[in-house]
Amino acid sequence: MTIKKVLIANRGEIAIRINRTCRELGLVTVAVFSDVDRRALHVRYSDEAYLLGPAPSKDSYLNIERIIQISKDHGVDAIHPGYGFLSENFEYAKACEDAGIIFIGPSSEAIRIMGDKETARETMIKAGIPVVPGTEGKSNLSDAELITEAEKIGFPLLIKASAGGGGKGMRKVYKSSELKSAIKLARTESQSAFGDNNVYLEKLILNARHIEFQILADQHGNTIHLGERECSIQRRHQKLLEEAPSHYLNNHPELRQKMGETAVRAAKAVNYENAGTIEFLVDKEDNFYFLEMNTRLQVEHPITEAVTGIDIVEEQIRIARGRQLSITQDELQINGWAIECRINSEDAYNNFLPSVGVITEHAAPSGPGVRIDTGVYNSYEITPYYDPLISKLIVWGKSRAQAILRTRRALEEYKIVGIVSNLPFHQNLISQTRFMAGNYDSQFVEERFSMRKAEEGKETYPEIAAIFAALSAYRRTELSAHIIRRAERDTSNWKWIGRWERLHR
Amino acid sequence: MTIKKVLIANRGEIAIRINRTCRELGLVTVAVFSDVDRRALHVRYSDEAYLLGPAPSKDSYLNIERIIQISKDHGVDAIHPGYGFLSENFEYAKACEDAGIIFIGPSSEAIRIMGDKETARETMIKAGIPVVPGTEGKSNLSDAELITEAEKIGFPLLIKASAGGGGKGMRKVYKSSELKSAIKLARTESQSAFGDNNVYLEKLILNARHIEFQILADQHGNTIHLGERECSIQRRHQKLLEEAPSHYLNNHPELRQKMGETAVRAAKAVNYENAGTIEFLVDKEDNFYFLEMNTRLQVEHPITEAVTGIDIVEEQIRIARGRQLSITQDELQINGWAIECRINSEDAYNNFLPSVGVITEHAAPSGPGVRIDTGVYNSYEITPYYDPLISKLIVWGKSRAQAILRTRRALEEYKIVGIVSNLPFHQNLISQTRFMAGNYDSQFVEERFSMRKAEEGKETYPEIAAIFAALSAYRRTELSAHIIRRAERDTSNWKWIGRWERLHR
Amino acid sequence: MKYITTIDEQEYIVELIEPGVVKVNDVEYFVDFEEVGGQNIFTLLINGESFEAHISEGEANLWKVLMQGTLYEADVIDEREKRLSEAAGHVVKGSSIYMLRSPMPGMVTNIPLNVGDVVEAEDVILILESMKMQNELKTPQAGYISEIRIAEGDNVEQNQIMVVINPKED
Amino acid sequence: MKYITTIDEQEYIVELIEPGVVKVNDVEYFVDFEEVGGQNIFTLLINGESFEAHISEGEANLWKVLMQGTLYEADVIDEREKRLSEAAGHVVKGSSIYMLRSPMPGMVTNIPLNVGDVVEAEDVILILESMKMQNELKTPQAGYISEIRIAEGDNVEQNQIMVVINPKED
Repeated sequence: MTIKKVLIANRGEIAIRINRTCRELGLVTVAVFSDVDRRALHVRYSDEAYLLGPAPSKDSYLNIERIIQISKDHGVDAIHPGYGFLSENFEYAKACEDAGIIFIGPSSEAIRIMGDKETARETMIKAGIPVVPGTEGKSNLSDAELITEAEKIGFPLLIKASAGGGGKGMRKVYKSSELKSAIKLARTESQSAFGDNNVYLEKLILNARHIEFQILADQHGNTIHLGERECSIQRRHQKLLEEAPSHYLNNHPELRQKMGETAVRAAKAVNYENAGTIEFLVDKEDNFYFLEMNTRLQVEHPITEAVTGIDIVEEQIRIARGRQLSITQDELQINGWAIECRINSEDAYNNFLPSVGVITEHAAPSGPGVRIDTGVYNSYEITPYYDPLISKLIVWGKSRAQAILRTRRALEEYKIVGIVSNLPFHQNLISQTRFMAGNYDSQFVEERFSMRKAEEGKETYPEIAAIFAALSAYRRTELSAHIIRRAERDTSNWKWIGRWERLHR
Repeated sequence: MTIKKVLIANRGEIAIRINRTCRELGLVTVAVFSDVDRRALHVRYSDEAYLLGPAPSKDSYLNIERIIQISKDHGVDAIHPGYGFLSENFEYAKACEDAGIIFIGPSSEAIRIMGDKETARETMIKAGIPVVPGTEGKSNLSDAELITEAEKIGFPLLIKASAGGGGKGMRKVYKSSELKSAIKLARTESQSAFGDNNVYLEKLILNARHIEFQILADQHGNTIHLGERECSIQRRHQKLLEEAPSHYLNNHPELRQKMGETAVRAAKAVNYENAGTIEFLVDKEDNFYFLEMNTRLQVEHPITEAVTGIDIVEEQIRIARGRQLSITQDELQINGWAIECRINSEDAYNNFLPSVGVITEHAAPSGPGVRIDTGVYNSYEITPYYDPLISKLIVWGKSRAQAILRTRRALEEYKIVGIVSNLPFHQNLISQTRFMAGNYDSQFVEERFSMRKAEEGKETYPEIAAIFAALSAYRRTELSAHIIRRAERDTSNWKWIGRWERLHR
Repeated sequence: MKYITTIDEQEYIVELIEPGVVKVNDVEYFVDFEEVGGQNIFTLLINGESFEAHISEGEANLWKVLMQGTLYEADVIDEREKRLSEAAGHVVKGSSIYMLRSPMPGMVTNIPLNVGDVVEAEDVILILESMKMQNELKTPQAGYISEIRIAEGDNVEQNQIMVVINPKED
Repeated sequence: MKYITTIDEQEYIVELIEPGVVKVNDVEYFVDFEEVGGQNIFTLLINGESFEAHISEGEANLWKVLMQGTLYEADVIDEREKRLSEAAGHVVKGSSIYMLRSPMPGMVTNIPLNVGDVVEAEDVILILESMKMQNELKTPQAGYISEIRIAEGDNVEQNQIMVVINPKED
């Protein structure tokens, strides 16, 4: 099929990520944007750009009709949905199909099946793929029904949004007294994130690892995986750091083999086409369970790109064009190790509360093995309308040790000024003995990690900090004195404020 | 040998490049800096930093005594010289050896032989390696002797600094009438760059390609090459863009094989140890000639890192520690393609004149396959004291085509404000048909390329530029009017200056 | 000039002797302190050791020093201020009124408590929806709710005072 | 407001009709023009097409527009200015005095010419050493050397006038 002009129905780092590959392929790129995104990089990097509407997602990036209309009006051949927003909305994929526009992703039918987490679980059970025990076979449960089911499943358990993804609308419940308010919270969050307040229950598997497989499937029946990603570093089901490959599976190659085959089988069970991800939980006894399938490009796809050399967005477009995958399963080679840190505008010292404001300085690291995917720049404003992801730091090393040390080095260099970021979280995490040993599961961040504890272990420099603070206090006094007494005194009262500054005055 | 603390005797991007690997290896890093470099990244990224002296190189980065003294005073085990400055000064390497400090590079003897370009040529001739015909066997020639020799060699010819490197002190001469003044210029430049005004002559081989091989050699007799780099894109013998591998050698695998073996033989002829580069000229008949050996890390080493996955600085430190190389010649695999663009503060529209000033905005590209090595940041000042290299854009792709398209994409995204850069040169070059076809030699930039000609071929948008210019002129008028009439009028006379700006007022 | 700097309850007396020389708890150091690019990033060489920090000024003499991934909260007062505050008598810690402000614009989706309710430190006071997340806002100190200035469903601005917590009456 | 914009000797009449609408040589376009981050980088949407440029103001109504790796030098005057300049009579091109200024700080290492020497466009006037390079400075116009204000070995500041070239007397 001919694809010459692609509309990227997204914003932020992922819109830019997709835009980059499109431009490298010589495609004409079309951006869409909300009022507050007029100056965003995805608008500026595109050949064309059209306004969707006001800032709130429901008025802009979730407006199916408007996006389809723009596509029709401007001769768009294909739409790339990115992740989040409409990417896993089967009605949207259907609307594209109906309008004769190629949807760069799976069929609306595959999205529908996998997008409704309950239907997905049933489909997997039929295909003989293990799932986490829960409320399978029962849909649209009321609060009362959920409470009854919960007692059967037992605690701890998880409430999950049927339309879910990305940890939104998800809540852990440890005892039945917490259940009711947790259901309410999960429903509210799900409604706001996906426009659907259906939830279901799953047994909470403790000390599990979250490991996922990247799938690619073309229209010619070729379905392969590109190896796994270890995503157990999470907080409230939000991934914070991912690695490829998984340290655990490196020591359990038969398990990796089996999980990879199962992932491919799961994708085939829904006649999956394009890129997708099968998420598994692995328990302490090496049992693994299908968790869900993300029927879209994943936030953490770059670490797979780093260890395989494959541009996953390029493959998505190949597939959408009806071509064969560029590699076969046998040709797949995993080369080295990659780590992604999600840099969020969140205050790790204050309950990970989001931070909004203008980024006055974004000094990103670079050098060997370092990739940054971001939509921010100096003077960029983080607004409360969209998710708090500032950038993704993706680091490659020839071994896991090198990747970790390189990540540590890169984090040291990274400076973000104007808003509060979670860089200190990553800096503390990366130096934890358990992390370095690869000895962690998906409870690690919530249960075994705290900023204070992490900092207790490491070498600190309170004396140096005291000097910094005292000199800053002195400087502020001098600066104000200087403004007040500018006429009376020369610049010599700046004597503490830097030799170089004086030289260049 | 024990290396725990490394002094990096350099500045700018290469000091940071070396610093990064040292930190990844857990080494304590020591920076040295001149007066104007107090706030430079190499100072800020290091564990320790000591002042060398005033800005001019001779008072700071070329001060051997001071660097050795700092090393002794602060327990430095090893010195990494980087490139330029003292890196190819055998007396400096000797001073390190005498002080019991490990010099991360070859022996002072190897530097001496290869550093004096005339001695190097003689040594190669003895080892049976072809060199470009010239004034071999004759040193310290006077102007008169050079003029006599020139007539024997014939025109065109090249005047080269005996102590040379990096194109400094080099002049092409096409007819005998130009010879005298060219010798004078070359001597002056060589004196200023290397503190030595000796020059020699070489036949100028027209339409030659400049292809070099990266050498690694350990203390255990293992000498290997990491493949070649194609460096024919030059202007006045200054490399501007390099590729690895060479498109030409890709089509001539036997020639590559032979050149690689010769390069290893050349390094062995001087008992070479550590990283180095053998530069060759390849003429139209596939004859190749030894040009010189650079006995240090090369500016363009990252493209070799990109296609081999090897960290060359890490190998240098391994070698200096007395360990074996991490790979053998047989294990070497070249994976994909890499291109480096040297981004200089030079005005491509005005005879490549250097530009000095403060970089007010450095918005570097990133994303898949893109690496930036730089020492600049927002508010960094480019001074006239050091070379005009702002940054190196290093791009990897799985094929040459992908690498080129990705480079083009990255250059589009790159913004440097405050000084004039040669980004437009690279943008024009990368889109030239001859470049894309790999059909170029070392005369290409000077003889077949001009900014005007390059821009004639491509799609331009003068009408859009006219709108930009007219709106800017209007904006300037409105801004000044706004300042004058602030009291009288509201912000509505800003109506042209951006909806978003108004919304956020 | 002498500064009394307190970090994690440890006191550091930082004395500025002359340009380039400071004394910390009576040990002398050579320092070179420079700002970089007007962005509150500072570089400090201290006896040759190189440190970089991002420094922001909080309220009431509090300086936040973010260095090598660790946040130091430093209370800095100069000698004169210290004498003045000592003369005025100490403020008893933990006995002040706490105002829960909105850390960002958002919508209040849940207020599980009522005026008069007693709360412990780290209790959840309300849920604020922003950036597509349900954020639990907690109180750092114990006390009782004396005022609730917003209602469920309200949109709030950044820094808007939402709930007031008074110290427990002993 | 109407601007006469000349690029490469081609004239474009850019008329600002109302916010969001311009006419170029009588064709109407919808435009959305915004500055990014106060750094003279501008984004322009024109009938939906997206362009970005770095714009700097030169002397005498000259605007340099750097867009997609191409530099456009645009001479922009508004109608009123144009009428005034026409009334004052045209200046004959190429007949002005050229001042060779130093593009950067450096040291003059060679002046191959003398006062009175006739030069052609693109002739090398002097050699300036800076950034470790011998830079050849050329004249963009023909004429004769009327003044040399520096000597070999002199250090010069950025923008310092070094040599003056007068037009040839016909």
